[in-house]
Amino acid sequence: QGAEKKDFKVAWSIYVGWMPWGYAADSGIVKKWADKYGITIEVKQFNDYVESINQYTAGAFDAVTLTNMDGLSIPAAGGVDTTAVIVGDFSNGNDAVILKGKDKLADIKGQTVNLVEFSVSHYLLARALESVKLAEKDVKVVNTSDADMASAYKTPDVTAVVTWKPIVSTILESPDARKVFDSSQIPGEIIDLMVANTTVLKDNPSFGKALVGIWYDTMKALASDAAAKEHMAKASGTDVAGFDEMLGTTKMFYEPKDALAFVNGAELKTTTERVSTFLFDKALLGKDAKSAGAIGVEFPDKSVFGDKANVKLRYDATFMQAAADGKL
Amino acid sequence: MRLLNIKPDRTWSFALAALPFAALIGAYLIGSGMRLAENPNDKLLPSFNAMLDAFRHMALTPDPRSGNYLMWSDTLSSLSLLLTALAISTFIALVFGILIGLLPIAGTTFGPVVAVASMVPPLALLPILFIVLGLGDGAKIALIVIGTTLKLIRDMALRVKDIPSELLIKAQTLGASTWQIALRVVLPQMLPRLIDSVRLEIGPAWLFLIAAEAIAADSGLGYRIFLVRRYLAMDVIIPYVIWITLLAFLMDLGLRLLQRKAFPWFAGARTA
Amino acid sequence: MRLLNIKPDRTWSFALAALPFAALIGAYLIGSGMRLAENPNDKLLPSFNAMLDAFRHMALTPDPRSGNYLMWSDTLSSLSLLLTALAISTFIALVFGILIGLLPIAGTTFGPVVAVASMVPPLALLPILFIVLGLGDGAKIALIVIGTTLKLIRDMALRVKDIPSELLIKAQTLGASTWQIALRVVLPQMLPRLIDSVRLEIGPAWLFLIAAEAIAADSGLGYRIFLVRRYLAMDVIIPYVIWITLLAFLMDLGLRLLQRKAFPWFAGARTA
Amino acid sequence: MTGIVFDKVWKEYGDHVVLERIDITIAPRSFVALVGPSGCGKTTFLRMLLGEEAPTRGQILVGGAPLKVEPGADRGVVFQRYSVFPHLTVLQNVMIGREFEHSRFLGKLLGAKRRAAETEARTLLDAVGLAGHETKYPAALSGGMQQRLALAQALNRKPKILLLDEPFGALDPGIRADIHVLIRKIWNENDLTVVMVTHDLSEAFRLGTRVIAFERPRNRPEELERYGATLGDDLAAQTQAGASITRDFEVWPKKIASPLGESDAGTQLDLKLATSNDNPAAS
Amino acid sequence: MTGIVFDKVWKEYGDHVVLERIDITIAPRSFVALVGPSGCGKTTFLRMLLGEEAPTRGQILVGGAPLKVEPGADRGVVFQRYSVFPHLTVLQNVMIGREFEHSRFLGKLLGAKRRAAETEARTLLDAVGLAGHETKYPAALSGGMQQRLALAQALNRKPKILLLDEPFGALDPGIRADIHVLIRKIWNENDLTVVMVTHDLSEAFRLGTRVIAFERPRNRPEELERYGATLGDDLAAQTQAGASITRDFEVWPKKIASPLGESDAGTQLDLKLATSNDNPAAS
Ligand SMILES: Nc1ncnc2c1ncn2[C@@H]1O[C@H](COP(=O)(O)OP(=O)(O)OP(=O)(O)O)[C@@H](O)[C@H]1O
Ligand SMILES: Nc1ncnc2c1ncn2[C@@H]1O[C@H](COP(=O)(O)OP(=O)(O)OP(=O)(O)O)[C@@H](O)[C@H]1O
Ligand SMILES: [Mg+2]
Ligand SMILES: [Mg+2]
Repeated sequence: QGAEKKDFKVAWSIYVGWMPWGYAADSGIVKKWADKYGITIEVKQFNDYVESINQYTAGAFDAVTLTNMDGLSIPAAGGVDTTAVIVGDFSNGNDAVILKGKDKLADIKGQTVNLVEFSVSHYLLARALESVKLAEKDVKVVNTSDADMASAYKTPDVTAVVTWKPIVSTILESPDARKVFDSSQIPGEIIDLMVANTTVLKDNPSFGKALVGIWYDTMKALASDAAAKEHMAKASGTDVAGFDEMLGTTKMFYEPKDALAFVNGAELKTTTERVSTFLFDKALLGKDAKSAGAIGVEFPDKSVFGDKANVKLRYDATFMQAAADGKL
Repeated sequence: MRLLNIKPDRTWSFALAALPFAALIGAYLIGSGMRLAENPNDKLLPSFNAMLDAFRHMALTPDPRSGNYLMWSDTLSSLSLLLTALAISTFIALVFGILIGLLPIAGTTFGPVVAVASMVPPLALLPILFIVLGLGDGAKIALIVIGTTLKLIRDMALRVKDIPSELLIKAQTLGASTWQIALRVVLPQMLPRLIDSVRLEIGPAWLFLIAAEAIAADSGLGYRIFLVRRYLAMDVIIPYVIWITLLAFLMDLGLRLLQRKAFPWFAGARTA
Repeated sequence: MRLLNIKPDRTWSFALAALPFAALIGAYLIGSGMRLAENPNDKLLPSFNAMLDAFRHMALTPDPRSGNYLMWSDTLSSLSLLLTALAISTFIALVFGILIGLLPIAGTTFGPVVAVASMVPPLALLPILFIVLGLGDGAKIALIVIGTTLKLIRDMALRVKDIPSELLIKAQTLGASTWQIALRVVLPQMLPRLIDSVRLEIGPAWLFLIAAEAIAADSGLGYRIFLVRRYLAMDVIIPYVIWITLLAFLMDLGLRLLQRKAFPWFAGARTA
Repeated sequence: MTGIVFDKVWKEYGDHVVLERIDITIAPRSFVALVGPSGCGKTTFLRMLLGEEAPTRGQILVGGAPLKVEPGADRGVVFQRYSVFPHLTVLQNVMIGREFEHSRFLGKLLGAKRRAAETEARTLLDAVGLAGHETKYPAALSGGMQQRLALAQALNRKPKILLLDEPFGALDPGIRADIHVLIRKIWNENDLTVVMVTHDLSEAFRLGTRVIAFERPRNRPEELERYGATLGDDLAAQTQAGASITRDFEVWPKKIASPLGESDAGTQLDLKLATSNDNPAAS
Repeated sequence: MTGIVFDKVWKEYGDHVVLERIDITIAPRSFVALVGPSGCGKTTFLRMLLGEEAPTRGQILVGGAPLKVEPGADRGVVFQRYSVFPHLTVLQNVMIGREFEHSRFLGKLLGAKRRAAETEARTLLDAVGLAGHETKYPAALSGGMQQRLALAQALNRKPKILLLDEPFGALDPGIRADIHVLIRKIWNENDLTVVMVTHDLSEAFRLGTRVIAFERPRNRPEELERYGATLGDDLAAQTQAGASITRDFEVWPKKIASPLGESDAGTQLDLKLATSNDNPAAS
């Protein structure tokens, strides 16, 4: 590392907020922007989200799509200095707590809750429990693979799940499924990002520019081109109606200025502190972490939450700013 | 007459063989019917009609996005990975199996490490594999190869050791060198036995293929199953599973035929 | 002297056997060293110290939350599932293997369905399995049983068919009924062979156990591996994998010893 | 009575006629030795007698009644190989027949019955010269010992007919002589009809009261090929392809009730059988 | 010259002494028949001659030089079983020796060389009576045919010493007589020292120029057990436990260069060998 390079690899996984990357790769938008900067960008689809982050953390990819929380707990905690280049959206109802046959969130007390441990679902559960003055010890958490969540719900043993779309939609088709809490009640806390390796980005700013360029071109297509939307819907294994339903609970930032407003807002700092605290409680900031601030997070205004000597996650608005200013 | 002396004739054989299949289908129909009666939108045990629809959709209607027939392009992509991987495993197993089985030096050197390595659960080491091998088709092939090749090697080595020592002595008295023995005595006798071993590895190979496609892929039978699993689209999954089973069965049958045709001496020598 | 006639003596054997292991460890050390030099926090190939730390943390320090030693409670939970499942498979395989191999009627009835079913990739049908068996330990055991038992049955049936027909005839001339033949001639001859077959299924059994624990669990070796995979804690995963390998190896060894001790006649009869 | 009648028996496998019009009556208490070149159908003949194979045409009568279509306890057998159970000790191998007989469900005797069966088995083992080897497994025995064990095992069930398929083919001459004495002894002292296949003509004449020779006809397809003949009339060639009896000797002098006393081993056995209490052959 | 000398050879497996002080000189061009009871060490003797096993003490000299410690092309062998390659046709089985000799790398001959080897092999097959079976696999041959094939295969490499371990033990008498003629013929017409293990004394005397008998001593542990003796002096029992040569006959009249012409088959073979062009044995 530390040198200029020409060939970049980007990993993305199947999730409503990241489906544009698949379309961008297939439709030639990626190539268009890569050519413009004289580089090549390989866009690789992952079905397994965690594996895509692991691969990025291990250095096999230069950029990856992930949530703010996973960015902190996996690459940043793994010592990989990571910069959020694009803030694409936040979950606004995509993630939900679902109870079988019970209408109130408080009924979750004492139940076994199936979810992907240490994922945003776990965080959502923590936030949900907080809202009804419960703690995680009031429930029993069983780690359950996201791929099998839908079928797991069909078994009598499972009475409470926390998961995300499209699994949420599938589960809600069951007549006994009740959504008792969702991410729209904690807006802006589960943020979907495109992050890149900070060193790579510093040495190759054109890579960041290309990413942003690709993204907002694709956003335009998604907003206006029915074929593009159909493509994304298909690729995520559903139809346009299903995809629209998911988009409805996703706060997409179609314009750079919307994303800028969000990333420059004060809310982001509170969220970061909350997430860091959650991760610290779960010992996910590394074994040596002494406090929730063990890993420093830098914001666009260069202010830092936590350890300034150990900044590993950075929200960088300059690329989105360039897009907003038409300077790509 | 003792039960073990009763041999059903052709018609009876056929009827008896069909029985369990009929029972399975019947059980499915009843289960599916019950669930659908309760909730007509139930996705878990779809009706045969629903599966037929899904099959038609996947196999007989071109995908508007790519113009491909999805099921066929999935099949093509999976099969090419699978067959490449099996070919590689087979080759490696043949070489190392003969080395380990025939040469005491190679046996003591590689025997233990192969025995230990074949116990490692490859799925747990996926991250390392993917880093080392990248994520392309190469990694998927490698996973299948790693998952199947060690057992194949052990199998081959055992079968090489099963060759009566008389034959190896005889070859030496005919002036054969180690290399000539490997090439003209051991190798040709191993080929049909290799087919038996490979047949046993078809199942694991599919397993690893599906696991690999579940992690990173954009086509393939395992990928499709994984993709639609989030929607609990059993109407797609079940036909795909049946199709995979059929493919595996046909591969097995093909290998059996190959064995019979290519090694006419083997059937006689095996029973002797 | 021909290469195939050179037999290394004890010291040489030991040195040769150690060679590949040393090479593997060396390769790991170099790879790990290189990655750590670049990024001291690298998680993919942790140093031996880091792994030792993690091992100490998992195996020798009680978990503050539950007070358990995590590695031991994981091991206990996994092993009890695995052994229960293997016991069930073994029993089923023995019964059906003997039925299918010994009785032509049972063979024609169940042979084809077992052959086809053993080709079905069990992981793809998990959802249906869940419905029938729920999500608890039962389902995990069932997955392992389904994953291993069909192959075991086929294996057993083949080995029953391998019994020289002379022995079955002889038993009949001694007045044995089908039941007596199954009980006193076939069963005892199958037991040591069953051990061979079960040894081959230890690997797949672990695989299915890990897969099952990845689906829904709150303890177990596979659970832990998949959990910590979320933050690429290879320093935990690698000791766990080594531990699983060791367990599998010990099980294999135990079965081999059992075979030797419990069936003293077998070694002689096999070579005959 | 245990006379055996082959009534115009044919045996064919598909197109291949193995045995052709076998028409023979075997008197009770005979010791028939069956000789003939390899592949002529001797084993096939024996397998039909066993009930393992059914004749394609004709029928087999035993004691006047049609042969049971499956092997049974009235016909004992010793094959050249695989005649004893590898997983049972010598003693267990002999006892198992009795266990099958008296324990329908478990196939295993306990208590007094077991002790009785064991004594009986030990006597038999003593008679065949295997005393002292009771706890060994067959794999630890030599070929000759295995065959003696197989004989003891078969005899323990007291069959009316004893079928032997080259039982001594793999033994060395000294042991073979011993065992010849043994088999004659056994035949003499039990109400037994013996049919033995052998390759060895001298063995056949030494032991048999009657020697039957099968001949493989020259015009079998492979032979034809070899001798370069053309097949000519297909049907004729086919119907003539089976082996049939070509020679049938009565051996004189009649051997019944004249034990071979000349050899040492013979007298030794004699003594052993005579001193045993519950061996019915000795009473 | 291919004289063989066993110079005070002992063979032990762990504590078990199998052969004890074998001291014997075998003249070139002998036909030695080795007899003895089962388990006395005949096969072990042959395996040491082959170079498959090394003596525990003493040494073996062939043609004056110590024996090569591994099997080689100078010593041919025919075992009772597994003597031919099941995956090769009859013709290929015979040719393979020549292929090993002339094609170091591929082990396969092509073109003219192949045709020459094929002609040579066909002549040999003709001599052993397997003409017409060239394209069959061994599994399709009878036991006698397989052994004849094994002989042809071994002879094709023109060994100086031919080792036979009960090669005809499983054959029926007619076929055995034929093959006796054949082996005598082969021995007569080639510069060959033959060492044959057999169970059959008459075979030994018919074929051998010299018959050597091994004896299994009575005081082997299992025998001791059987005869109820106590072991007494352990060491003495142990050192005496090996078989050694007990009798050694020269067979008269000397048989060299006197082919057995009496039997039909013999003359037939004679003719075949005489009319073939490139069989060196016939020239
Ligand atoms: N199940 C079978 N199917 C087809 N052909 C068979 C079968 N069993 C035997 N034969 C054929 O029947 C013929 C006689 O075989 P059989 O075993 O009775 O000969 P045999 O006289 O016992 O020979 P040997 O002395 O070698 O034991 C052979 O040509 C054999 O190939
Ligand atoms: N590799 C071995 N390890 C230990 N003991 C052996 C080995 N090979 C042979 N023996 C023993 O040496 C003795 C002689 O065996 P060998 O095979 O030479 O006898 P044999 O005379 O050929 O008998 P047979 O006539 O049965 O073929 C036997 O007691 C046998 O158990
Ligand atoms: Mg026979
Ligand atoms: Mg021997």
